[in-house]
Amino acid sequence: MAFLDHVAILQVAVPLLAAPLCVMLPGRHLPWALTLAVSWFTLVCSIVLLAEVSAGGSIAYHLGNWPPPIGIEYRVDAINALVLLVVSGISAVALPYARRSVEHEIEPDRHGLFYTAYLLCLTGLLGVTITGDAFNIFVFLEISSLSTYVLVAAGARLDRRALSAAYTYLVLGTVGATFFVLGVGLLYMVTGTLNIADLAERLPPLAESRVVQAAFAFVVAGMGLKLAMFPLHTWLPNAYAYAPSLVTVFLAATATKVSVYVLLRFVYTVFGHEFAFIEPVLAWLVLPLAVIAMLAGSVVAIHQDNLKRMFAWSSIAQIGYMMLGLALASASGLTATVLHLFNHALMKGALFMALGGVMLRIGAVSLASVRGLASEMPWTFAALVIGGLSLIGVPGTVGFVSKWYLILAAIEKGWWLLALLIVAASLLAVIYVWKLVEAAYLQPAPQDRERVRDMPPDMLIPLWVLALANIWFGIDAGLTTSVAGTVVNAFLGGGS
Amino acid sequence: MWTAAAIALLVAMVMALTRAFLGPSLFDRVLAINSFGTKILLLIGVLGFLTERPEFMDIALLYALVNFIGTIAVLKFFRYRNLGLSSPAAARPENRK
Amino acid sequence: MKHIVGLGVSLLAFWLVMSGIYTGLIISLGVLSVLLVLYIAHRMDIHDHETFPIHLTRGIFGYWRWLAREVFKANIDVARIVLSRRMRLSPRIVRVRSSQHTDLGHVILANSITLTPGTVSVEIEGDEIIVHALTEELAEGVLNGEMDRRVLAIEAS
Amino acid sequence: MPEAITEHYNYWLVIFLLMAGLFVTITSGNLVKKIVGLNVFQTAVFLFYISLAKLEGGTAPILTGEPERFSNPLPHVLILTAIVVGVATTALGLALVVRIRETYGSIEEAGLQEADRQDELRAAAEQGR
Amino acid sequence: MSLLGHPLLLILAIPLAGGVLVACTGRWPNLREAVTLVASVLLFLVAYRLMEEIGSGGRPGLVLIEVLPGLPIALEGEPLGALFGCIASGLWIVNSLYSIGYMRGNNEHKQTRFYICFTIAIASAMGIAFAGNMFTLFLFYEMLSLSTYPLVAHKENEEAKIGARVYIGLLLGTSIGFQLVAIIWTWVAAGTLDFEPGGILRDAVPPAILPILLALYMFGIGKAALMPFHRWLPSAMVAPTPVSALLHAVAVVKAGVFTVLKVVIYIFGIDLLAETGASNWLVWVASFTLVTASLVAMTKDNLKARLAYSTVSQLAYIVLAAALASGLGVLGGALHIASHAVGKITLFMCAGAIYVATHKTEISDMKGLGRAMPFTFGAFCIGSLSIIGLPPLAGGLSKWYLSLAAAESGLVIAVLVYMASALLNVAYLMPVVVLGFFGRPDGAPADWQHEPVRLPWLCVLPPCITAVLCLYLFVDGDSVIALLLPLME
Amino acid sequence: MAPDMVTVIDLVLLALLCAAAVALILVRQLFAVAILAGAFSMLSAGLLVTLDAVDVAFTEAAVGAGVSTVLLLGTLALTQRRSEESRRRGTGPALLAVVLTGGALVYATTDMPGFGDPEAPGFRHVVPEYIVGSETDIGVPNIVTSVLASYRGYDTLGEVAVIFTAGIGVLLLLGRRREDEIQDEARRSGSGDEG
Amino acid sequence: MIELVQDIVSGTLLLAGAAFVLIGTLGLLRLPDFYARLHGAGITDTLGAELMLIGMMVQAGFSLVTVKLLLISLFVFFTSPTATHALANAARVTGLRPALVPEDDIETMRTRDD
Amino acid sequence: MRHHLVLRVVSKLLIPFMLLFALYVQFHGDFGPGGGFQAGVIFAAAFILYALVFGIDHAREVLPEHVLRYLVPAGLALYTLTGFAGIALGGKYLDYDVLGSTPTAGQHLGILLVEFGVGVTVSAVMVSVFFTFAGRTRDVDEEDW
Repeated sequence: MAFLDHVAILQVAVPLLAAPLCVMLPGRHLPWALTLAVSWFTLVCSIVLLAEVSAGGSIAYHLGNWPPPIGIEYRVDAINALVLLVVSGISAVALPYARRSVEHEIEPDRHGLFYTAYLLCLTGLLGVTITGDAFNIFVFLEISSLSTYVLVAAGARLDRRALSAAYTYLVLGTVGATFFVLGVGLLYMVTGTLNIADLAERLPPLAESRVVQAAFAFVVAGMGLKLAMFPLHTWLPNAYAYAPSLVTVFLAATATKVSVYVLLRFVYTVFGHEFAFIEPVLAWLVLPLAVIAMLAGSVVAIHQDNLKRMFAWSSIAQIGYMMLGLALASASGLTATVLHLFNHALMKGALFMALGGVMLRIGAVSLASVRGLASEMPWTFAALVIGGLSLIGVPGTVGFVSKWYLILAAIEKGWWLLALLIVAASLLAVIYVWKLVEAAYLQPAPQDRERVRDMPPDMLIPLWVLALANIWFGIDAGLTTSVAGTVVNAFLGGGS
Repeated sequence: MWTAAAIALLVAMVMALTRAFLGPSLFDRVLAINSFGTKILLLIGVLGFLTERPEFMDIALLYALVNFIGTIAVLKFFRYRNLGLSSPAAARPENRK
Repeated sequence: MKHIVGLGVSLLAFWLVMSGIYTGLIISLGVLSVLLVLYIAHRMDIHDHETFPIHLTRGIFGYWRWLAREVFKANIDVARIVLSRRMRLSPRIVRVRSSQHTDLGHVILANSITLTPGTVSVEIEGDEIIVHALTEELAEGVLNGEMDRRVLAIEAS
Repeated sequence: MPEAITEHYNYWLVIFLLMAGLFVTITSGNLVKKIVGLNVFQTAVFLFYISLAKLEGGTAPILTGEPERFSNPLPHVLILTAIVVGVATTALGLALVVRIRETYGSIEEAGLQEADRQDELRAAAEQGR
Repeated sequence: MSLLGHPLLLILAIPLAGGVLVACTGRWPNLREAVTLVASVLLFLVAYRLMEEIGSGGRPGLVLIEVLPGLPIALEGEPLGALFGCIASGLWIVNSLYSIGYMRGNNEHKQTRFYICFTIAIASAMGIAFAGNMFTLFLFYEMLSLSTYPLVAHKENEEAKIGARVYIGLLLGTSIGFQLVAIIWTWVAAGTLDFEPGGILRDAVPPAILPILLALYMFGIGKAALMPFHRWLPSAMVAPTPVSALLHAVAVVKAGVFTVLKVVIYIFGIDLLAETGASNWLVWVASFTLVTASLVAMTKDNLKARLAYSTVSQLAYIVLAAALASGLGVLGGALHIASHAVGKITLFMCAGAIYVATHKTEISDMKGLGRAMPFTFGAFCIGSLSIIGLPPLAGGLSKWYLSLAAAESGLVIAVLVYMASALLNVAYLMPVVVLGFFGRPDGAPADWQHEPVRLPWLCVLPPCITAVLCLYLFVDGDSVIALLLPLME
Repeated sequence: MAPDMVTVIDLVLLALLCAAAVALILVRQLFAVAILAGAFSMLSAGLLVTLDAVDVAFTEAAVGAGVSTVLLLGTLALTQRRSEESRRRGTGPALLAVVLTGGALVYATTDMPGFGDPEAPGFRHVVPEYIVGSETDIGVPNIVTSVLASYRGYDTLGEVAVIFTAGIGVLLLLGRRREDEIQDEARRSGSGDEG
Repeated sequence: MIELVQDIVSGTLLLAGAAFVLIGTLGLLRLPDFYARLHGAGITDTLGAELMLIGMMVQAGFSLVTVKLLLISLFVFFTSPTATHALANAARVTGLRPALVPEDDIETMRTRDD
Repeated sequence: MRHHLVLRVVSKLLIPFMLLFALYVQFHGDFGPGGGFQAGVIFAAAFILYALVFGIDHAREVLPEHVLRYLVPAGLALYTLTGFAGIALGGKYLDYDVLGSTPTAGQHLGILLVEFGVGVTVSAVMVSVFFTFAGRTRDVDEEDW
């Protein structure tokens, strides 16, 4: 069947086609409907892809029918199928939610453009994830990044700080992307190829090459900027805090994940963990930074008053978890990273969606403004609490599953201190989540705030889909762990 | 011969760039850059002959055509403090339809 | 109409000499391109006598020959000044009468003045062109009205 | 010249360029200048790519019918794409700067930070009541 | 037996379903409370049947779902759990009755939330009681902490907020900070987390490491309130009294010491601990906690605070018993869970009744109150005596076995501590009774001296029931011991 | 002889580029920055020609001369001309980052194939197939075009998407007239929001 | 033979053009003020560039390149004075004063009704 | 006032040639340097020149905003659809071989189409970016100058 033959490319090409169509559509509802349809379509595609590759095989699609090292190739294996699922899934869930939120936050005459930018962002993220070509990653990364800057800046209607946040993001993001290109260029210089699989084949004999080492450094630095690895995270808090709600939901859940994926791909597929110089870099650079991110991100989050900022800082900490798993370079560590990729998307998606609902109702998301709101918006806050618990890593939520593997990885290595630090970071999460819980549930509502209703059902349902997913995948982690297992086997088992 | 021409052009470019750095007024800089563009154009032509590739002429042609757009933008910039508003031509009643 | 045909012909010629590839596809694309450009030019309303001064073709070459000589002479003068150890300048602003009847005429004159080194037209004000000249002699060169006459001549033709 | 220099001088100068661009990007306090610095930085990377495509005695990769040695066309293609990306980024960055200037009244980073801080304080004060 | 009818599933499903129903019927208080009561009775019946089945040697098991490869959520019945489950569910009935009286009597707000959380807490306690592996236990342990948080913070004032903050902070902190690490370590070392008689750590961990691991567990089980992580218990006193009863008697602290026993018996294995002496240090810590908490209790004038420290001290009894690493100790500990539960719930319900009736919290204000509230103070007296360990009350039985275990272990310190603490118990509990009945109120005469004390009968009846239970547990002690005997092997 | 001259040109242009970059660091006047950026673009176009990248040079020339200077000036017209920066912030860490970057690259160069080295892997792998294929598979003399539009046509699709994104972005950011925005602002703050 | 003539002619033109370019740029560098420098730049643009272009044309013979060079020279011929004029005009509008110009001339400039 | 007479006249002369040059670059990308992107930029540059000299309002009349609104996405859509045409005709995405009677012819057609798509989008985007920048008026603060 044609669909199945071409599902890999349809995944990206359909949103890419939809973007120009979307900008031509009039009104507010048509662009939204198109975006919704496309998101669901991509979700179907990614489910099909995941089903096909979950046995451990991979799907290759040769664009333009040119064989791989000559042309660009799409190659799907377990890890990017999972990331595709995250991206398209979050998008598919977020869009029903989006309609009201966007109506509230974006100027009425800009919806077509806004959704176009959103579609482009989706395209970019999917394209980065699915491609098997190093330079193609850059191109789609830039599609997603540019649209992200725009989307973040679209929050300026509510808070002008969105503009300066978008600007900072633009500068740092571009520097990051350029670093990445530089790294890819160095790799090309010594191998003559851009195809990831081909690169992986041609690199091992060059393990001693300084060019390869420098390339590694640039790829890590570039992606580190894109994924907000400490200390390159400075763009993230404001960008997430002042972006429109839909954008925060989508970005927080997907954008950094895709960058983490790219980093994983480069460290473990392209370079391969057996490269002698990688181990010390991971152990002495990435790992400490990840730990600092974990702790510092949480500590700063505790001191935030703006809830979106609080959870943005928490994202930095959570990225620390992912990087930590990556740096541990063991089966459990990688499992933790892969799981957390997925799980963190669920948590942050739910959290920011709930905050978007608060934004919709009371127009602010500070600790002070949500006082006593839980009784007025019980469903929203219940979901918020579930997300928060997941962030802490309470058993029965997804957060627990990833934390489990992370601590497992630390203990397996016998690194006690590390295990304790991981635990300490989750305890810090308890503090900031509890600040929110106390404010919402135990504080009296400010006098001057009118009573509000809970979110409308078309926003609540997506929120609860994510909230329940947080619990579902926390109780039945079979699907995610088996995918993670396949990934880890591919990364660590018997070389590339 | 080509070499000599190329060297002369390079020297001229250095001098023009010096003027662009020195200023002192903005117009001096613009003038230097404008003249610099002409030199690049010539250099590209000379390079085309040096390497025996005629394709380079298209680039030179491009410069000949578009190089002065920047200068005109400068003019508009200074004259109207805006690139779009109240163009001189639009200001002429007879030109307005 | 005359102008647009003239423009079309010259554009087509431009395409043909530039192209160097004479397959059916490219030439037909060329024709299409020319038509597109003509359409845009029409919309831009720039296909009047100023756009393609077809009516001037007769006199213009003669004028150019003269102008080239003038330019050459002026160049030598200015070059000498630039190369002299002490640059003896006496820069001045002069107003040159421009007796042309059309905008195009004014422009030809102004650009000719600018083309001759040592004099730069700074502004066209009514029937006068304000000119910055490097030295008195160079200023004389434009003030004597010779250029004005010649431009008038081709304009009239 | 020693071989090490003849073989790499091109790269080294490009690297210097790259560093200069990066330096401007990071340290400049002016938003427009930052964007220009970014441009320089990117241009340097482009030149780096093109340098590695150069073939000694090679020529532009356009077939002329005669057997010739061509410089590597692939980096050219990549850089074409990258230049477009660069232009797009610049346009977007400048648009942002314009908006920032309109809403903040300043295009200096220091001024921006100060304004952001003020915003924060005001928000805190509003919610504190 | 179909899965749906499986008693182990029912034991979770009944309270949870009760919670949902309570949520749905929240608008009609009578219906809502009826639902609570029905659920509690049903639950007790199921738990009792389970206990009978287990008592006759059955070991029902049920795997709900496999969360991670090799890590299922599994339920399994065994004697200790059956006892705990039975006590908790039984006391839930009493406590429900009492709650109705207390909450109505005090006109508390957000009662529906209260009942929902209560049912979830009970479900969690049941999950803990019948957990088939450490992972499942941990899951329900955390669920219990979280579901009781809203109960502790029920009053929503500044004091409640701070108390609840300490409560959740310490419980989550210790469980994630130590217990989780210990669990994962165990998993890494042993490759399983199933509860197995005789433990799973033998040969899996070098003996030198065992004390560390044990420490992680013991301090990780914050609900057992081992010093220095006992602070949450007094803090949680801000909660309404039924909640305190729930915390101290029904679910929370019992879950803590229950977990301690579970870990000692099924993870480490009594024999392993005894052979390696890995738990020797714990004897000291538990003893210290025991004595110190008792001394602190004596200094407290607030009745609930005094009871809270008493609980800390009584919990240390059980931890100490576990630290003795002997069959007798385990038996005594298990018995003490039961006896302390009924004893302490009596005391708390009495304290609550006093509060509802007079809004008095300080012991010094209660002089002579016993004469106005004879039933309440009578129940209080019986409860106190049981806690102190006087036969023929439940506490006498459990303390007997505890002392036996201490003597058998040959650890002089343990013997001394048990003896001293009995005296201390007397010293901090009896004055309440004595003052209540014989004290002469000082200062301005209080209301209750003029008019009869008005108290909902639902606040009076439950403490009396539990007081009777104290007696019953001693009388029928043999059947309980029979149930628990398999633990000693 | 000829290649040597090209090398000299290459070197001089590069040196000029570096000089321009240094000047960029020093200049405060934004207008001068714009002008320097123009010079920079021209120089790099020239350099690209010497490096045989005609297509790239063409692009750089078109962009530099036709669009970016105008855009920069447009921005300045809408903002301000003078950079007010009085002091540089955080020069220390910045310098460190810059030096690290440069250092990593220089470190890499010591192991790189030489400039113009025909033995570099880039010339051995994949590219020969483009050179042959451009004639046989595609029939287009300009290899860059055949790689751009066909072999790696998908990258180019992405490139178009990027430029499209920029267009959308600029429209979204600046597309409304200022007056509309002010009105919108007034309306929002006036009527407030309801859910 | 023809080639030799071609070489000589084109070489001469080229070198002459290059010389003018150099002189013009020297003027750009040496001349004292902006308006004076305009003239220096003018040399480069006109004689220098055109001569070099013609030199190249001669070298290229009758070919596509010549045509393109011819077009280049035409466009330069049109655009460079325009650009110079535009620049001078901009400078004047902004009020940049020429140096060394007699007072009354400056007055002329001032009295513009702008 | 007749400022910029010179500019006006010279621009009128140049603009058609610039436009045609852009189209030349567009369609000769196969043979020499250039292609859709460069053509698009040059095409846009011609428009920018027109707008600079004759005013943005005139330029908007020539290329109305609603047309631009469709041109911006049209090129990208054309490119993407060319890719889908490959699928529709039985090949892979962006497979040009199947577009024509012979692979080479198909390649030619495909390249022509996609380059045209690039050109359209690039020029439309550049023009619209310029329009948005230049069309945004600002109250000029005198202190800025």
